[in-house]
Amino acid sequence: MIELENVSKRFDDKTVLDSVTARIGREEIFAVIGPSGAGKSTLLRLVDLLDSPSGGTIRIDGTDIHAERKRSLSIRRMMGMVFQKPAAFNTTVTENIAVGLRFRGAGESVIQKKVEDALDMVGLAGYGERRARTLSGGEMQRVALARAMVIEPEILLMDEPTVNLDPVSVEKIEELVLRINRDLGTTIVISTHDMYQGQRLAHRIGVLMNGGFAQVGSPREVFTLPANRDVARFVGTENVVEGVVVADENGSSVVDVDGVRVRAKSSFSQGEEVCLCIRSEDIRIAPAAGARGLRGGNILPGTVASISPRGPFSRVTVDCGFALSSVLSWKVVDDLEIREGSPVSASFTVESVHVVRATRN
Amino acid sequence: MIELENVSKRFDDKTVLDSVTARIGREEIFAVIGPSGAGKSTLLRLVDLLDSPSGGTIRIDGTDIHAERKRSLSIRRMMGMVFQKPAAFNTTVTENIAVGLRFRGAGESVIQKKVEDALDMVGLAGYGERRARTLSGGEMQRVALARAMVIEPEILLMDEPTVNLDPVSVEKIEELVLRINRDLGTTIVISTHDMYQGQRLAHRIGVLMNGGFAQVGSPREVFTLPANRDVARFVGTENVVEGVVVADENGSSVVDVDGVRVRAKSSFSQGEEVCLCIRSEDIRIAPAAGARGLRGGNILPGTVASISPRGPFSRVTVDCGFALSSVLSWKVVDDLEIREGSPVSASFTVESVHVVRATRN
Amino acid sequence: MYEIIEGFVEAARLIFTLDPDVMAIAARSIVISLTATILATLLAIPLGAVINFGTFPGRKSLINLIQTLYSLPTVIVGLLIFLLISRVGPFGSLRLLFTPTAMVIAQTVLILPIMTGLTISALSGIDPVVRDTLYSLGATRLQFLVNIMKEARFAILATVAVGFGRAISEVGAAILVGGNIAASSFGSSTRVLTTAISLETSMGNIPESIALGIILLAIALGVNLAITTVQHR
Amino acid sequence: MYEIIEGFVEAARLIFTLDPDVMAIAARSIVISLTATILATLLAIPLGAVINFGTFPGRKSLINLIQTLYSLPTVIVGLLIFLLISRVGPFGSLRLLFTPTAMVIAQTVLILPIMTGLTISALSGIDPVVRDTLYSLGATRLQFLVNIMKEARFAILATVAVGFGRAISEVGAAILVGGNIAASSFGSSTRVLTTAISLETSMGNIPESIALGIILLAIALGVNLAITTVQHR
Amino acid sequence: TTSDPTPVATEKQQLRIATTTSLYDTKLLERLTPIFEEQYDAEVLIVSAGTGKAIEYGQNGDVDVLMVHDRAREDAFLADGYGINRRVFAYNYFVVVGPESDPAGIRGMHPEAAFTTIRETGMTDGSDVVFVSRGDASGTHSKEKAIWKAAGFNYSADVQGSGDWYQEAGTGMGATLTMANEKQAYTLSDIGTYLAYKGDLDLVTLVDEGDILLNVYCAMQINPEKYPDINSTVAKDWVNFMISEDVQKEIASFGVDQYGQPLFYAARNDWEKIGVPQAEVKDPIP
Ligand SMILES: Nc1ncnc2c1ncn2[C@@H]1O[C@H](COP(=O)(O)OP(=O)(O)OP(=O)(O)O)[C@@H](O)[C@H]1O
Ligand SMILES: Nc1ncnc2c1ncn2[C@@H]1O[C@H](COP(=O)(O)OP(=O)(O)OP(=O)(O)O)[C@@H](O)[C@H]1O
Ligand SMILES: [Mg+2]
Ligand SMILES: [Mg+2]
Repeated sequence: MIELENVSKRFDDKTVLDSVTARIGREEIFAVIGPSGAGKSTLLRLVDLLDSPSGGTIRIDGTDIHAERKRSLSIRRMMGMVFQKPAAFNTTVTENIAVGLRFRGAGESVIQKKVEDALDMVGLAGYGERRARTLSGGEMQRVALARAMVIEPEILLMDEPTVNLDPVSVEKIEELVLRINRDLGTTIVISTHDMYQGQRLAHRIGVLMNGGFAQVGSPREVFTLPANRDVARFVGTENVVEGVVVADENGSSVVDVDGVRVRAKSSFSQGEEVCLCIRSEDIRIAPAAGARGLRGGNILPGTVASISPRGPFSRVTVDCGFALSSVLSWKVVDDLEIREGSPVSASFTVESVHVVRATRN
Repeated sequence: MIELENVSKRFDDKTVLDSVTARIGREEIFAVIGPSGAGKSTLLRLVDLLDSPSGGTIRIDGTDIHAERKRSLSIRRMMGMVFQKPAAFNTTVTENIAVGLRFRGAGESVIQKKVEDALDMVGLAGYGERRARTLSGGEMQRVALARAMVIEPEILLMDEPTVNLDPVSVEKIEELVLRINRDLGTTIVISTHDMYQGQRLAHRIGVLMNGGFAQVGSPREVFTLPANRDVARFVGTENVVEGVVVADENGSSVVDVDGVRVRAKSSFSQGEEVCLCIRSEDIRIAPAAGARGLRGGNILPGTVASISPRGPFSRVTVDCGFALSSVLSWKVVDDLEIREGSPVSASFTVESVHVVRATRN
Repeated sequence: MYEIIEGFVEAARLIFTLDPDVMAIAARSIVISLTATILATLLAIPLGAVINFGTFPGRKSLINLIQTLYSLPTVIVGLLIFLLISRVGPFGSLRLLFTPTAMVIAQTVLILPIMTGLTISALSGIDPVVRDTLYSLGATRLQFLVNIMKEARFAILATVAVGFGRAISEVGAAILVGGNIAASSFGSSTRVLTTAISLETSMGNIPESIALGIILLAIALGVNLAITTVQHR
Repeated sequence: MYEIIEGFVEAARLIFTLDPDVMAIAARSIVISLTATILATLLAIPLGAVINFGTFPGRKSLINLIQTLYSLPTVIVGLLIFLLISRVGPFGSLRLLFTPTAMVIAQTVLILPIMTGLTISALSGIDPVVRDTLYSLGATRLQFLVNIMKEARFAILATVAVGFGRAISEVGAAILVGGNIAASSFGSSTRVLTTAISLETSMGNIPESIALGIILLAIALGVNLAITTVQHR
Repeated sequence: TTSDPTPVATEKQQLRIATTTSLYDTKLLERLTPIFEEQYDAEVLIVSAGTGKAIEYGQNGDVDVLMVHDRAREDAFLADGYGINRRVFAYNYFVVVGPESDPAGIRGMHPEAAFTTIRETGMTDGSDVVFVSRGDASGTHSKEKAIWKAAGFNYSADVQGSGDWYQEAGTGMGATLTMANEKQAYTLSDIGTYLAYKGDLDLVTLVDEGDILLNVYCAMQINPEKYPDINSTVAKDWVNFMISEDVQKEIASFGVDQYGQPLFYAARNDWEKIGVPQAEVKDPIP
């Protein structure tokens, strides 16, 4: 179990981590997501003893790892780390992967076997004799993964381990990570800016922002109930709008957004400034005429402001006093025959509006 | 205009590019997508004169750039490149970005202004005096972007320029790229493994695989009409199944897939081995009972094999003789009350089945 | 052992009394060795860059040759220069023998191989992406050189330190082409710290030798502090 | 100039006739300088690693000091060692003066600063992520050192080349503590190539000097070829 | 041969001799040592150094025998108790050499007069008369200073630093001769080194007569009372060997085959001529 207690890290005048507290359970997969520069790498480096915190303590199984200088080797040997910009040792791919095993005094035949298995697992079978310095970005990243995994650490720290990989390879690596966690019980801390990856892999996600965890929770919690406006934006809630509660009664309220009334489930009371988070998938677009009643839901008339591609979908933004985006498959967009300027109505349930306090920072 | 004619590149015994031919228009945004190790970086490096092709010619505006040794400086100065693993010069962020301008003899005040604007554009305002070596992965990537953009090249080559960035930053950078292309008419060649990025940005996408472009076309073409099975897999068509045409008549055919009959629009004739590509978004899942008739469509009964999260959606895999995956929003999954083992029916139109020749390689 | 302490005392005395002979010798050492170092640097840097970044047949052999010349004894360098500039040599008419100019030439030749070799080493340590980035930003040859030097400045200045160290500490070439002359005018004299140390040593004057050695190191310290200041800029 | 050609002829003659005196002198040079280089390497590498990777007060000053010692004249090194091992010195009872052992010691001391300094330079050029990766893979101190050396092998071996070059080409210390003795037994003699060159030069035998210089360079070439072979492995 | 750099332990006695460079460079000792080694079953280790350095080796007890040619400093050395049993084994004469053209016109003068003339012409404006001095406190340099003194000059005031005509080479005899040759200057040289270099030089002997040019070589033991474990027996053997009849003959003929004239005169019978007690040339150490 990894415990972070009030961990801080300053570089010169810049405070990157400011009293971060968290607990990562044994055999858990924990994803750290957060914007560029939030301190994800810094955090992993502190856990891996590559840097010392400016304050606070990090405990693994109860041991303050930065205090135990004598045991630091055995503590380091519990962990494996995949770096964000992996470095290649100037030798063959096989030797690159074998290093950790050699440090632990493994025999030559064991090494051969393990390295080959690892290469196979990351999809680089046959690359063993290549000089690591000549690998492509994604190939090297996979070598770095194999290098950290082959030592079968108790704790695996991975700093954005799949950024240079194509989706097919990513899937392969993700399966591998899940398998390692399941079969070997490895605790895994992964930093990623790909929220969906966090979701696919992690038992819990921590959103690192402004020096600390803005939210820690299950993927679903983080996605559907973001703790604040920044988290909402960050996890891809397209529609985050500000408003003021103008009426409230037992658990539901009416919020005024730029003059438009939106009904939502919430316990905020009249006069409070709030943010409404509405996922674009929850918004239905219908031709202006044919909007059917949603029991107690929101139906907002408006005109299509823009249609832009988004993977196999289209993102349709409707101006209904404020901008609301929805995601429709291309086919639906074609079927509805909507284009910029079309009059439509946007509807969504009271439950799909997640209300958080408006914070300015 | 960039023309590649039979461009090959071998490293020792390994042929990475094998007679690649392509043409990239003036003011076009062209995305090169492809699996890790396909040769994307190699291709960009050849265009940027950082490496020489083993065969073939690369022409820019008609000039064979690798033959014109004397004009190589002015050719290089037409282009800007963002490297996959950007290197920081060991100085301040400002100086890093200013280098290209200094090379071109820009005045101090111009440099100051342009660098500040660039920093602002990539979201790093105020980072000017930081030492570039201490930047986080994503910060450095943005500096590299600013460094290449600030010289306002005619051709901008970007090798996976946003891999280390979070979605919010990615959006910002993508907007910037689009703006540069629109406002300055910059020709942009971007390599990416994120197909959606290709789609969001590119006028045309080239899918680089097995030493050459397997397909070049508009994003929509590549996504909906992948040229072959590998491309289909690669662009994220979840359902790619093999079968044999058992009946054909004027443009539509019936394909036998593991004993299940699937109707599709295609011009293949009886007996031909084919691959069916069906995007998961095109598959509707309904409770076994309530499947309504699709005029001439496919309705396949089956049972739910697995449900796994996929962003704000769930991916539902149905076993209907062969596996078919569909993507539903969480809400729909809840509404349909389906879980593993539930009997359901999967339905999709004839048009949504894209048929390609089965190739084994 | 007692001589070492005596040496320090003597060094202090010479420095604080600004002993004119010693000051002249020290000044001559600085001028000659710094000039040689600067000349060698100006030659070694482009040479090292061409060899490191170039691709030409025999490149590896050339590097080997350069490394071999690290072992060139100062006396041999002195001899060769001597043969070239002595009255009967091909450049005899220039009358360079036993002049400070001759010493500068000899020291430049002496340190050129090591400076070139270490420059190659320094440049080969640079991340190839840095090189590619400079190219792709449209550097001319000169701009490339200047910027790559900036990147490698730590190692390049370490090279300069090595070159200067070797120049100011060598004695074999200095004595052969300079002659260790103590004349009454500054310009006709060729006595530098090392040749003076040799002389004192041969006369058995150990404290004086050590004192001169200390003065030499003090000069080297000053030069190195200057180098370090640039290195960390 | 004619002497240079004569030198080549003489060198060829000495080598092809396997002149026993010259062979013994060359062998002694190799043994002494290689031993000194190996000793200095064994000291310089851990020292350089500690200084480069360590964080302790005075680190920068220490590096400055080391760089300054590049300028240590060989005569001064010779003198200091002489004072230590002369009969009246603190280690006089070991009777090391005028022995090859003393020459090894002097050369080791002479090249230690430059080898340490260049080791620091070599190590500081290593990508910090390489260092972090080794740590994070669970390297012990020794494993770390071995692997970081492997990474820096090009620069480290260049350092060894510099050290060897300086050792085999120096003469001041060799003559002071060795004495340039040509005794009848191999082990009692302390004449090496450089001291022999000095002697020949002082006697005006220029072709012989040059011949010995060529032999010295041939040895250096051999050693450097060996180094290069390891470097590119 | 062995590749062990540490000295191999031999049963042979080792004799360490410090000698001045000018004597060593004549290779006389190279001729004599094998004979000695044969006779006494000892190994001779010879270190050549500047006179000052050689004397220092003696003072430190780093050698067993000292061989120099600087009477005044030898006397001091003996008086201080570092040396004992001095024996003179050879002598010859210094020579004043200079360019064939002899711009100062000293050919055939007495040494003192020649020096005075060189100084005077050298100090007149526009002259190209130069005198190169060893300037290294060697035996030769001591002799030069003695000549200046005998000519009535105060060395440091009237000679050193009196103008660019007087240049101190600060190096060995050979280098000094080379420099004098290069500058077409005058210098004082021992005859041995001059003869060895003569082939490469345009310099000729201009002054070679005068008692003051006498150059006397001696050998002495280092005092075993100062350094009890010193090798005094073999040291004694060496000194006796040097004044033995056979060796004296050898000395008297040394160099004839190469230079057409001997480099040294045997001291054995000329003790009066060179002004030393007879015992110092004839009596073996008991
Ligand atoms: N040595 C340093 N000196 C000053 N600032 C630093 C230093 N190292 C890191 N930083 C800053 O600390 C912040 C956090 O860096 P970190 O690498 O942990 O970010 P990150 O969350 O991993 O970002 P990314 O997603 O871009 O990799 C960044 O703003 C970075 O610039
Ligand atoms: N110098 C080299 N020697 C041998 N093989 C090389 C060399 N450089 C690149 N390669 C190989 O060429 C192939 C293409 O490399 P490239 O870097 O172009 O791939 P990429 O498409 O950019 O991959 P990624 O998405 O992983 O960055 C890779 O398999 C790589 O290992
Ligand atoms: Mg990071
Ligand atoms: Mg790439």
